[in-house]
Amino acid sequence: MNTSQTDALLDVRNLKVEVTTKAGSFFPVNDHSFSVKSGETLGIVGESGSGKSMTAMSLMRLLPKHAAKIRGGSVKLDGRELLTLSEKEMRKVRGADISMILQDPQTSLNPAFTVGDQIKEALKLHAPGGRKTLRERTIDALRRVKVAAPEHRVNSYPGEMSGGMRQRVVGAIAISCRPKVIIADEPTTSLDVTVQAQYLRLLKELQDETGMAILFITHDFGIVANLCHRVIVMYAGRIVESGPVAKIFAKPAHPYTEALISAVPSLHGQKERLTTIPGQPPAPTDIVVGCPFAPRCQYADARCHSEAPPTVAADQSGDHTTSCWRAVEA
Amino acid sequence: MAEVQISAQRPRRSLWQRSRDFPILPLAVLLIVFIIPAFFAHWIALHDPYVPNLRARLQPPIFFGGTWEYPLGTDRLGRDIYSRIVHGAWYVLAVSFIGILVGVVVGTTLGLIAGYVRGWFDGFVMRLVDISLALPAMLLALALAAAMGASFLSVVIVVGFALWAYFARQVRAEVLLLRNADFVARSRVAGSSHFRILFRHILPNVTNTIVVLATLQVGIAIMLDASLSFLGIGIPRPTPTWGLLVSDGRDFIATDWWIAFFPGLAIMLTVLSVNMIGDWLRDTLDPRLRQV
Amino acid sequence: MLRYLLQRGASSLFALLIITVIVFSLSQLSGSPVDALLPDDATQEQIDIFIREWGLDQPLWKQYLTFLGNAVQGDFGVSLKWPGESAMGFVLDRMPATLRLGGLAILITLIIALPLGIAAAVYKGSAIDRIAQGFALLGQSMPNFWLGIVLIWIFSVWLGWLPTSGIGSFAHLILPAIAIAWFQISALARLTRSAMLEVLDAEYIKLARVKGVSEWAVVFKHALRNAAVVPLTYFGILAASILTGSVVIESVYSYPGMGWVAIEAIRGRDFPVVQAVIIAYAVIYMLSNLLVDLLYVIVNPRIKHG
Amino acid sequence: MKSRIADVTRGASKVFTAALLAGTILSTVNAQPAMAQSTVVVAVSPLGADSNLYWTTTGAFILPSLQTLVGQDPETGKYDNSQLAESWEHNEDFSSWTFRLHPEAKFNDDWGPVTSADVVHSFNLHIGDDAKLSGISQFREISVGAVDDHTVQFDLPAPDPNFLFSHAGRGSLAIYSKAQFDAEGIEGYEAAPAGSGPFRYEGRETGQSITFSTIADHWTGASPEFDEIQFRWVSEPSTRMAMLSAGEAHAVTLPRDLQDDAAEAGETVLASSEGAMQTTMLFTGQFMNPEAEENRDARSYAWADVRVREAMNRALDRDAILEALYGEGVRTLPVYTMDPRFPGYSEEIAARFDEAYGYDPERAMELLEEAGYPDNFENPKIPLVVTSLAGNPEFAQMAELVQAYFDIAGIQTEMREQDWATGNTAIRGFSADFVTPMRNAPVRPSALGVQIFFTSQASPHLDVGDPELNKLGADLVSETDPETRDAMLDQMFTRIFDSYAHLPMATVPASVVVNSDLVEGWTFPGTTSSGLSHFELIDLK
Repeated sequence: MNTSQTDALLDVRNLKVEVTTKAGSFFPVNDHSFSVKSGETLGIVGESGSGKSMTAMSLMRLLPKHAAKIRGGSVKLDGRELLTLSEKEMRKVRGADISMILQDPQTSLNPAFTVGDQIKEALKLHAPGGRKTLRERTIDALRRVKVAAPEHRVNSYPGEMSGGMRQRVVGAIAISCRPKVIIADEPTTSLDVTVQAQYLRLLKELQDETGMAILFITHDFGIVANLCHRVIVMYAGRIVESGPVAKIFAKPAHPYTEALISAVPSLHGQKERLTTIPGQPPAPTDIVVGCPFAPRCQYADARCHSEAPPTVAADQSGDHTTSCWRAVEA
Repeated sequence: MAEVQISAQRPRRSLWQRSRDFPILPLAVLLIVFIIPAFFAHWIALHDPYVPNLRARLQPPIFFGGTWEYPLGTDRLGRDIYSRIVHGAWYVLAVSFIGILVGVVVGTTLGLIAGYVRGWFDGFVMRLVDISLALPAMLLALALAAAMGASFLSVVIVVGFALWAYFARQVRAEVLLLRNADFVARSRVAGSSHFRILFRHILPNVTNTIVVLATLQVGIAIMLDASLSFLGIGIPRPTPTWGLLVSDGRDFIATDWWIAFFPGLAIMLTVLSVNMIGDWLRDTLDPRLRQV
Repeated sequence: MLRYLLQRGASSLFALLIITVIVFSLSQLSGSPVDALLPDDATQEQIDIFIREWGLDQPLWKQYLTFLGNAVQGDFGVSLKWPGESAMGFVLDRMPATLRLGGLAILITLIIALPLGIAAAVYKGSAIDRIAQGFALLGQSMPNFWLGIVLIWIFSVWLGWLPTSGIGSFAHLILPAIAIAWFQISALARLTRSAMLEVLDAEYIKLARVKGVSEWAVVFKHALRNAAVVPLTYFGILAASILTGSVVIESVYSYPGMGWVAIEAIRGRDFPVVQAVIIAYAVIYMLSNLLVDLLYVIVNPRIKHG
Repeated sequence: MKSRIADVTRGASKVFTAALLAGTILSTVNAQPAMAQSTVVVAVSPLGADSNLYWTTTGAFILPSLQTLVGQDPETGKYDNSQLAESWEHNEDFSSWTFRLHPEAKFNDDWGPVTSADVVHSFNLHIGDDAKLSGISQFREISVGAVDDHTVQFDLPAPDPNFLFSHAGRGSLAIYSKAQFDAEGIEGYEAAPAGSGPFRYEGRETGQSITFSTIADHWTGASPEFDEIQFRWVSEPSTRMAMLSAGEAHAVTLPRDLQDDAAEAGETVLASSEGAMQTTMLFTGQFMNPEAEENRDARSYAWADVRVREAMNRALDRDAILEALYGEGVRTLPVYTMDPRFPGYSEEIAARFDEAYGYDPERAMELLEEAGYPDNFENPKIPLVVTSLAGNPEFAQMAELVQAYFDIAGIQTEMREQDWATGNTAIRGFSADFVTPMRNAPVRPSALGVQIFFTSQASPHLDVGDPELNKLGADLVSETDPETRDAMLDQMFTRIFDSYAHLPMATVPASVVVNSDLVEGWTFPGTTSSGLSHFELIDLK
């Protein structure tokens, strides 16, 4: 990852997060570097437990207080270092500059408040205004995520809405303050396919409209293909491959990426039985010698088991990297 | 929730991992203070718990001027506090066990049926629950003691009465969730009788709840027993239930403190350990019950 | 919502009716007032007069109907033990004392237990959490009369700060209120902690943080609002157990409230007062539960649509 | 709409908190003013004196504002004229008693002098239907007349040599003011009865306390050195002890062991100059009735056999038991209701006590074997009543100790924990089948006591069923010759003694513990129901 991009909106360098549990400590985010430009969508792909969500939360600096700590690296937003901000300053960044859409629309809205209140809360914090303007902007935010009759919906409780509608509200909260970056953490997993498609279209439209950058976290390469410009693939806390979507689909450099891509459902959207990767990822606390994917890799050889592969360019352009011995050899 | 949430799909913890949190110390304390004395009182007591020794009245405990003859001191009739505590354990165990059993059987049966058949019976049972919660157990105990005389039985009834409603409520709530579950529907389709569905299919699914709830009630039962003894309507003398020992020594808290202190300590350690084990059971078996 | 409350009210009334039956039969079971109220060497003549005067020679069902008819009008008859006092009037006279004590106990419970439970949840695993849990466990394992007496010795005799017993000034309320609250604090703190933990784990808390909401607002606005349902539901039980607890504690502190009346009346076989006091207890309990239902609807607007 | 709900929530929780706070603060406003410096506080277990109408109580506590006719000497307990009667006389057969009132006696609060009319008026109130006084039934047959303004005559249906007892320690007649009644009616008494005692009734908190102020120039010349005296009803002994230690109470009653602790802590234990009560364990049921009563067959219980009764008595180490219960120096009681202060006392019986009742477990076991115990008995188990009675906190321990000694001798027992009233119900219903602690307080004249506790005369439910005792009891009622009465009582006591008709325990003085920093001394005879009297003699430091 030596392709330092000067025009990057969000630039993450060598980010390291350590988690301590009773069973021991480990690094779910291990030396991550990536960046994203305005108007760009970066997909972060990996199985559960690969450290995707942890990466997202560390960007927001919302890691579990006692158990997880950022152990190094830098996160720059528009050239401003986030990791050294005070908690108070960071609060001003959250919701205003970087926003996030959480996984589960069923539970990510507070059942005790109306949706209007929950949108307004963010507005109030980051762009204060009179009662009336706040209300207008709240309704406007709802309108932008295509909620019908937003004037009435502001008074609804989450419990009175459908899952898709709620996820739109979550989206409305995220975009309400017009952030530069939105992190979407598997926002569509729990929605059915049609709603999912609508939602993704909506995100794209919003991006076109505002020019925000999106970090799209998913385990589904199908979505990545539709939505993202670039993608990084994570496995066991490490970035194993990164590059433009087209290149990676055309020629995955890492066997894990290859396996993930072959798991994408057919273009018709039918969920056929996917190729599954045999075996399990290592437990987070396991001490891994060599390539962490080696035990499941059909190409693995002795070196893969004994020595960790370096990150290398996968082609001449330099925007496609991977960490695999096979790429090194090539 | 000891570990950090790493991702939405938290890896299931193995039984071994869970058992590592097992509260060993509370279990050890419980064994030493409660279980072993309850079953082996005759072997480990130093004196007859009932026989006064009027020449050894109000002996202080060892290290406070007493002797090893009476390690925890003696009461005002010269009976060995240690031996009385040890012998009392059995009665405390019996009262809380049988009392809770009464509560469990009554509460679970009513809760099961109420949640399953719904309708008027459900309403009726829930009214009974209301009533039972609205009648202070202590008053009932007083009236009951006046009516039938205080006895082991009356104490057990009071404990059962005080607790059944909690079981009924909790079990009913769970049955309401379960009765529409797939496996219930399947067995209904398969032609199982209601009785069979209730007791073969639903009951096993609420067992965890009952076990956890029951464990957490042990403390309440022991406390209730103590309060009844305080009011003079507990298990009759000279049975040395801990409640009676504490209650008997209460006049001497400022002077001959050991009479009430050691039985009180026994109660405290027992309730403490049972509660800690109960918490662990709850977290392990049935995290939904956090709120009981 | 109104319908819901009416429905709850109606079922409470039904429960009250059943309670009158229970109370009536129990007081019948508990023996004759003759023996408690007449001297040991009373003559048959004295006894006969007494029985006739109090209608104890009527058939039971008749006694019950008479009782119920009068009870509906708030008339529970005249106290046998406290001459010249109407039974309900006597209980109502004592009620403010108990409500004052119970109110203070509830206040102490809330003031200590809620922050403690919240702090323990927010700083889970920290020293505060461990102290709170230790306190909770301790509180639940100490007989309250024992605690009551220990408090008297520490604060009244040795430190001389507060009166030992009786009623009168605010100072008289402090020790008994603490003794009653102790157990409740531990129960409520425990409940609050687990309810808060559950809620703090929720996605919407994460969302609030993501929005840039301050930690204070996250805890007290977003989390507490949702977690409050649990302690609130417990409030009904809390009220009942504080009343129950007061029976023992009022006796320790010789505090003449309803608990004291209850014990004295039952010991004295003062049927009218026993009936009045138990009904009064039940009514307080049911009213506090209605209040809980009401608060519940307010705190948790979802139920309105449920 | 949302914000409205939020407002309501906030509003509701504010109102709620405010209500709680307000209630709490209001209670401070209610606070009583600080007590005057010279208020004497006496804390005792509740005596059931919750009425100003003395005759509607059981007579456990006579308000110190009221007086009776006959007083008692604080040192000796002898009848004296310290109360309303200056002198008295009776006719030859004790059936007519005349009392002369102190001419200078007057009611407090300017209700005028105490006259015969007040006595007659009070008497009529006391025998009303609402009267619950202990021993009042005998009064119903009496006719009272005023001879002159200061002389009243009581005509009795049967001779009663012990009539003074009713007017002294028993306190069957408290004198109320007729003038007050005429002016204010019974409500006046209920609010504040005027009396002629050295104290004025100030008020009560039901179940809590009664307060009296002292009278400045009392007609008896009594002048207490304090302004007020307050009696507090506190049921927990440890709370009373705490009150004493904290200086909140001048004098408290305490169980024996706590008295020791208090003494160790430097407080002073004051005992009444005379025995205040006798205690025993009584067998119930007409166990000495040779033909089984149709009510129940008492003889199916083990104590129907005199050998078993003797064994039970022999099994008890009274010295040890009484020391544990009452402390050193308490007198063992040869026969319950027999007392050296009253006629009928037998030195001879007292002298035989050790020989006949002395601790001898071997003899007890022999006797049991002789009686074929337990095999020959339908119900070999002896139910022992464990109970608590205000003023007798030791009863529970008594039962436990008796149980322990019975156990050593091989007598089977069963403990019955029940409240006093429950025991009474069974006794009154003739269904009692237990051995129960009993007390005789105040110590009645023997002739009265023996009738109540052993014969069918006064309270048939306590009758032991012995034809001989009942015959003697019936004869005693009409006998007036003091010597013949003495002889009859002697016979009765001998009969009771020789047939081991009960388990006699002790004669016990009443005792109070006083805060030695506050109280110098207090002499009282221990002749009233509560054991307490002569409050004007409380001597402060």
